Amino acid sequence: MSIALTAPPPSRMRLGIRTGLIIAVLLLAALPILNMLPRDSAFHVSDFIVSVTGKWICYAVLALSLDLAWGYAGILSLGHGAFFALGGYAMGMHLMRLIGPRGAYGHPVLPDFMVFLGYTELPWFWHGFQSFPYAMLMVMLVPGALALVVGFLAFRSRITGVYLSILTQAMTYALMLAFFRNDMGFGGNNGFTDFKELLGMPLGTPSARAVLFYASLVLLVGSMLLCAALTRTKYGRVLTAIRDAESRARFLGYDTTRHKLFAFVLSAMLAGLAGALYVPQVGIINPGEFSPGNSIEAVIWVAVGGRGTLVGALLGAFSVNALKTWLTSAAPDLWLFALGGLFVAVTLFLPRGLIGLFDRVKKGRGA
Amino acid sequence: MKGRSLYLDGVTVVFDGFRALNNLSLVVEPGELRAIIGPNGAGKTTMMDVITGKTRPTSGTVRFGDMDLTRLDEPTIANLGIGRKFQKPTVFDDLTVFENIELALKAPRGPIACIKWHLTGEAADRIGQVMTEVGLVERAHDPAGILSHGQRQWLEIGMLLAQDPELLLVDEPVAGMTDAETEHTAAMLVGIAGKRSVVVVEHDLEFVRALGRRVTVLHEGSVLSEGSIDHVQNDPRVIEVYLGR
Amino acid sequence: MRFLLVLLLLLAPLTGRAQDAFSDALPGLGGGFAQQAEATDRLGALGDPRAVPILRALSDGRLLKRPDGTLLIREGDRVTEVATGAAADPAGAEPLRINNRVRQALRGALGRLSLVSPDPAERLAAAEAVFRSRSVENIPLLEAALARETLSRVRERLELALAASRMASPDEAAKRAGIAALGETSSAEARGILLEARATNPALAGEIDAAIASIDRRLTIRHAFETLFQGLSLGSVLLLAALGLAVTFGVMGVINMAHGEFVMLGAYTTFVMQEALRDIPGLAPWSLPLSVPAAFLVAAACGAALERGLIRHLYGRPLETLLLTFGVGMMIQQAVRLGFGAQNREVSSPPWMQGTLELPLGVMVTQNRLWILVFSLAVLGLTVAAIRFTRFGLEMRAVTQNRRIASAMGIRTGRVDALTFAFGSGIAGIAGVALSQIDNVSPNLGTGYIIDSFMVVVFGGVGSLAGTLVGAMTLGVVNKMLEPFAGVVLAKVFVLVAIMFFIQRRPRGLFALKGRAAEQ
Amino acid sequence: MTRPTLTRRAALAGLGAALTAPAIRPSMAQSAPIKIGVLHSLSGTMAISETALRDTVLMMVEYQNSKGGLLGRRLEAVVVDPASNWPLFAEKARELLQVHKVDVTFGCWTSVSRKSVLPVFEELNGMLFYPVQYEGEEESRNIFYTGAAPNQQAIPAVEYLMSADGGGAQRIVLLGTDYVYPRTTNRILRGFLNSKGIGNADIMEEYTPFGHSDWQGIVTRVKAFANQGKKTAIVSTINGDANVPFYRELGNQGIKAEDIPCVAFSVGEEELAGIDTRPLVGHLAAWNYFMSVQSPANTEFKNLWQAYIKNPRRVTNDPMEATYTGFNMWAQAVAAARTTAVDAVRTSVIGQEFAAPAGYTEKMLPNHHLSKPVMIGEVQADGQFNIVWKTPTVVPAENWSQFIPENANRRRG
Repeated sequence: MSIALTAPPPSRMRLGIRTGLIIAVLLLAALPILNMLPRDSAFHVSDFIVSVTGKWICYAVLALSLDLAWGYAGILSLGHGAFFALGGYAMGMHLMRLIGPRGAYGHPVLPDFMVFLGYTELPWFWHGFQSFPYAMLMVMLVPGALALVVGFLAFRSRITGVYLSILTQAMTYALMLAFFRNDMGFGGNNGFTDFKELLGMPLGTPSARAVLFYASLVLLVGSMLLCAALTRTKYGRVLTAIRDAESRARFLGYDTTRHKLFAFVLSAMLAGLAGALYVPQVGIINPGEFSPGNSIEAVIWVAVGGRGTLVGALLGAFSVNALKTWLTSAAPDLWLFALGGLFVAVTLFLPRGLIGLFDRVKKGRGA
Repeated sequence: MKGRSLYLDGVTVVFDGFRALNNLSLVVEPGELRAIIGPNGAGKTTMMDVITGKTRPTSGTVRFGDMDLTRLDEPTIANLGIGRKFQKPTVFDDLTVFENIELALKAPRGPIACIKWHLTGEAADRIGQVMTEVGLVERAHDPAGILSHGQRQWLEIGMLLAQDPELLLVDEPVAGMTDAETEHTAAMLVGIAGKRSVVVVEHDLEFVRALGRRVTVLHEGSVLSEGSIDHVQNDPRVIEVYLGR
Repeated sequence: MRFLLVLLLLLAPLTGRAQDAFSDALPGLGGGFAQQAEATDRLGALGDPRAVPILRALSDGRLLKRPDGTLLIREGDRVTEVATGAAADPAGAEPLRINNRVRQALRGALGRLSLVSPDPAERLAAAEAVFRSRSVENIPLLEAALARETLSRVRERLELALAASRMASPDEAAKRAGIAALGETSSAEARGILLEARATNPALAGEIDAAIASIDRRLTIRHAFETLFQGLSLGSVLLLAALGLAVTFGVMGVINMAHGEFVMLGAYTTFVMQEALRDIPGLAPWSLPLSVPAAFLVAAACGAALERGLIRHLYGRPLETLLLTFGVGMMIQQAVRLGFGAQNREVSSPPWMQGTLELPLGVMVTQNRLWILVFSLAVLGLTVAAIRFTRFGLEMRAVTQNRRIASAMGIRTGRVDALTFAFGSGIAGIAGVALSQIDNVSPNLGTGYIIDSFMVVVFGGVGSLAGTLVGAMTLGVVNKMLEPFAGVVLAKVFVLVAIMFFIQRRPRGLFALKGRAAEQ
Repeated sequence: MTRPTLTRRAALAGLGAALTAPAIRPSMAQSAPIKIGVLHSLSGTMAISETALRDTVLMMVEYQNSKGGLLGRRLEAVVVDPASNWPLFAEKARELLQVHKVDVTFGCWTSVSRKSVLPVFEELNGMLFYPVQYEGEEESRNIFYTGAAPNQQAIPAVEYLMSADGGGAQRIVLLGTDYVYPRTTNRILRGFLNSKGIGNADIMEEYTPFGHSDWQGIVTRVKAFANQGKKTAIVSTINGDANVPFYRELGNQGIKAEDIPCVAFSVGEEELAGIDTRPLVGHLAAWNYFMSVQSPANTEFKNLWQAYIKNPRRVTNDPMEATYTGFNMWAQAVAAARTTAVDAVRTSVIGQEFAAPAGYTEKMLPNHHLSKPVMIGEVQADGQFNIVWKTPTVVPAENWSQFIPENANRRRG
């Protein structure tokens, strides 16, 4: 009987991953410090590396949130970029309000784009965004609410698999078209740029970069811990059960709509937070972030890393984006072949992603 | 335990003009073990779908005690105490045997409740008990995906037991089992009945005979004959349906 | 300038008095835009048919001017002097350029001059031109032309032109006749003329308003039909784009994100065919029709290669296929970009696909859109026929319904899969031929259609070609009906949101397969 | 040696890539080349327009090197692909400036890409030459704008349409792609038209999304708007890909230039190369350069281009000319300053004059914009433009339009 009472012992593999993760986080945390070193030092890390890594961290959180929805709950959302972008827009609105009279036209309240488009007063939905706590609330609430509505309608109607993917794709596509309209009051194609400060800290300085970098890193570690803890509870197992045999789970008495909705909304909120930290780091948010291609790319990061493992999502987000950054400079005409080829190769030969590859190699050695 | 009876009256299900169930009426008393037999397409699985909320009847009443099942969805019906075992064993392949049974264990089913849930000694004992009952203690930490066909059938029955239902719907439980396993299963179902109501759908007449209880024969969506196994086996209409073509 | 005068003086004795005015006007054609326009007007007013080839030449850019001011005319390889008709050396001569003002004058003058042309098509065009240029001086010309004219369609146009010209007349009665005649039409141009006249003729306001109201009644009906046509036309484009997907996704369950790239390949095939056949006199006009089978084959071959090479390893894993084909799409797009350049490629339209066709009630439909509508229905018909009535279609349906049994019956399922996928891809290629007539032929061509195509298939009901047809047409018409109120972007957003809600209500689309089979 | 587990290595892989990147940093040799950043999209939606500009910069680098480089140093182009993705533009700009340490950058097409890189160039004190006509309302010490400001394109074009030669238009249709350049331009134009006595009832304004391909409804509405008894003209700020289906629809619905002329601000030779122009003869475009300009400088430019690209079908257009002019002005400024240091070159560029292919001597003004001629061309059957009007002299750029009332209380400096 004792064998049944204990939970399974953590495998060596898991321990390995944990150590690896801790080292990776420590190394990441060291980057801004190395950036402060004198330029001629061998360990100096350029601003470019810090800022680009900060961006990847946000992508990694997006990948993580997607892995929670797809890898665990089986919801392949091709519209996760929309939640990311909505979080980004909420943060962007806050940053725009903070510009205040420092805009080109010196208007005390209206952002520049509203001035030259002839707005006379702030649209109602812009009110409140001057407050940081309110903006942060919106960063999570807006994507969460959208996920709640779309998820509720879809899950209640038992829309799953491919249909759900197409539906979420249509969602982000419709949002993209809508946000491209200048009449929406979100700056149209140009979106928001020219941010000045955040929490009293002028943007575009090394210290602001470091602060945002650490904030992203904290978000990443926090989300990782949250997702890991969540997936280790019975709830995580219920999600896996729903993913593998949803109707069986229903006959066991699990209201799968509620369970999926919970995961989907949580995932959307995480994506929104990632977007919110992304925007001040890249300095721009525009409707291009809603483009369906972006969401598919995010799915591909997870697939490349290995889905349903959390660590795989991080691995995928970092490796694919690093590759992209490198290749768009090293082979500007050919990088699409390399990236496209990678996606093909991974789906064909590594159904469990890079994580699966390491697993296989390890098993091969052990045998 | 105050039992509730299952009550189907005049249930009709139409798919695209095809009548899968045709004015079907059936009563299963608390604690009863009822076998249901019938040729392919007689409407056995559709009947289970209607009871468990998967399919909405075109007309007719389905009641469990005083609850109208036609208005409820699958999870609510399951939580009322109606458990179902599928024809093709469906268990959660990526989870271990232990975890499969843990999920089935009677407990609050909401997301927050699941997050807060932790394995108490009592629960672990209960899971151990169920695993013993279905003979899968040794495989407790193996993923269900690597079990043999028979073991998966057992696991699913174990999950049903862990659910602690008032009414069990069992669809072809012995398909693909050896004779010994079949006998064991029959004995177990008989043991379960009494405490709970059990409805077994089966092709295997020997197995039904081994159960030795009341039998209902379905044909083209309605009840053709009902009574003891000997009674139905000698019913000319049943002979006609089974042998006449 | 002095030289010109000398030239004119020299020429004068050779020609009669009537020709004096003609010859006097000619040099103006070589002047500035304002002079050109004036000279054209004068030549038109003279009514001398000799002016026709000269004005045509000016309009087509075949009128040349030597540095010394001599005007030359080019007819094919022959270059002659305008004034003398003698052969001339074009060396050093530059073609005369014109602007819109001159073009407007040319149209009026040529119209007036060709009202007496023996060619009915020319007379029709002339009537149209005179209608647009409308001046009082045209009235006698038009009346004379009407007296001679026997063809009813030309008469109709002439009467309209006469009515329009009368509006410019100072004579009240003539104006009244003009108003009455214009009020009978369903022409938006006539309405414009009336509105213009209303401002200058307060006395006739009542009659003009009545005439406008009468036109408006007909215009409303006409616009309704035009909106319907435009909706169906948009629907036909969606149908073409989605049809291939309805086969690969609807029948096989393969999500092909590279579908748009197959459409793009079809469009590029059209371009290549056009270039390859450009110098073959007998075939050049047929390059577009010939592109249809060519595009089918190219896209089908790529489709077959994709299926055999990659997709078949992923059956039963539709989501992985989605990712894989997304990667393949990226590569195809970049390959085309490197091979053909990132710029748009020009695919010209054959004459029978240009211009507008007037249907009863004055409903105007553009020829290319009409052809594409017809073409899309034909492609749908052929697709349905291929699936219903051929051996391949039978095998395809068998494999879709039950792979194992089909295989047991000796159907080579792998071959059927490849053929089915090639077939769907080929249809996408055909769609590309049609899209080359209305959209850019660029590497990005397919990207714009992929999501719409998926929406059409899902909305119509997966696995149902009838659903795809109805879905595409519904979306097209609804979109066009919303457009005037909501604007282009919001109309599209509304349609997308409506589809999302519709899918919630009916997850399996308009033409859903019901019953047990659909539950799996 | 303790062998790290593979999984640990896996977790480090992404990071490793990040850490090795600085190793690419070049070592500065004595005669290190002058680095020219090229920041144009080579993939995605904007590749269609921007690849030609990449080629133009590469051509100029090659040409300058054939003349012995600059300051005795060779020029070296660093090409990156920002893939029509705006945040990627900012990332690539930072990479060009910090990793590749470029001396000057030529790049961007869309306003949003410029807005995206602007803070990066300002933060890192880089220098960007932006070669495309735009909406104005911007000024940066790190950007030089070699395309037109609205007063160098839009307003002269509309004035022409209203003149006798242009047809004397009294009603104007403003069609545009829904983004900031058309929106701002049309706002400026509306102010201008109102000041000329054309009321809002005679102005129709409509916007479409990027890549819009179904123009049936809009063209029908334009026709209806035009048939109200006043001469009507279209002013198009339709961008990129959407033009081909738009012009096809215009031709097919029989809208002739004589009846409703359409003047475009974003359609040049490159765009016309994808269209059969025969039905469009007489429609107009306003630019500061046309390939058909007759001038020795243009002949030299076109010869250089053909020698480089070796494809007789490839045309030149206004943004290419602006890139060419900008490059030459930068080269002159470097030669004059005897350094490539950004601050020195910035002061030295201002006031530089160059005999541009447009046939005029253009000058870099203190507001970082050029003085340029304005030309109006009519589309010809061969895909070229026939120049029907041009300003007698160059027009200095006004990047802050007088027709936007808010500019009156704009903060200066």
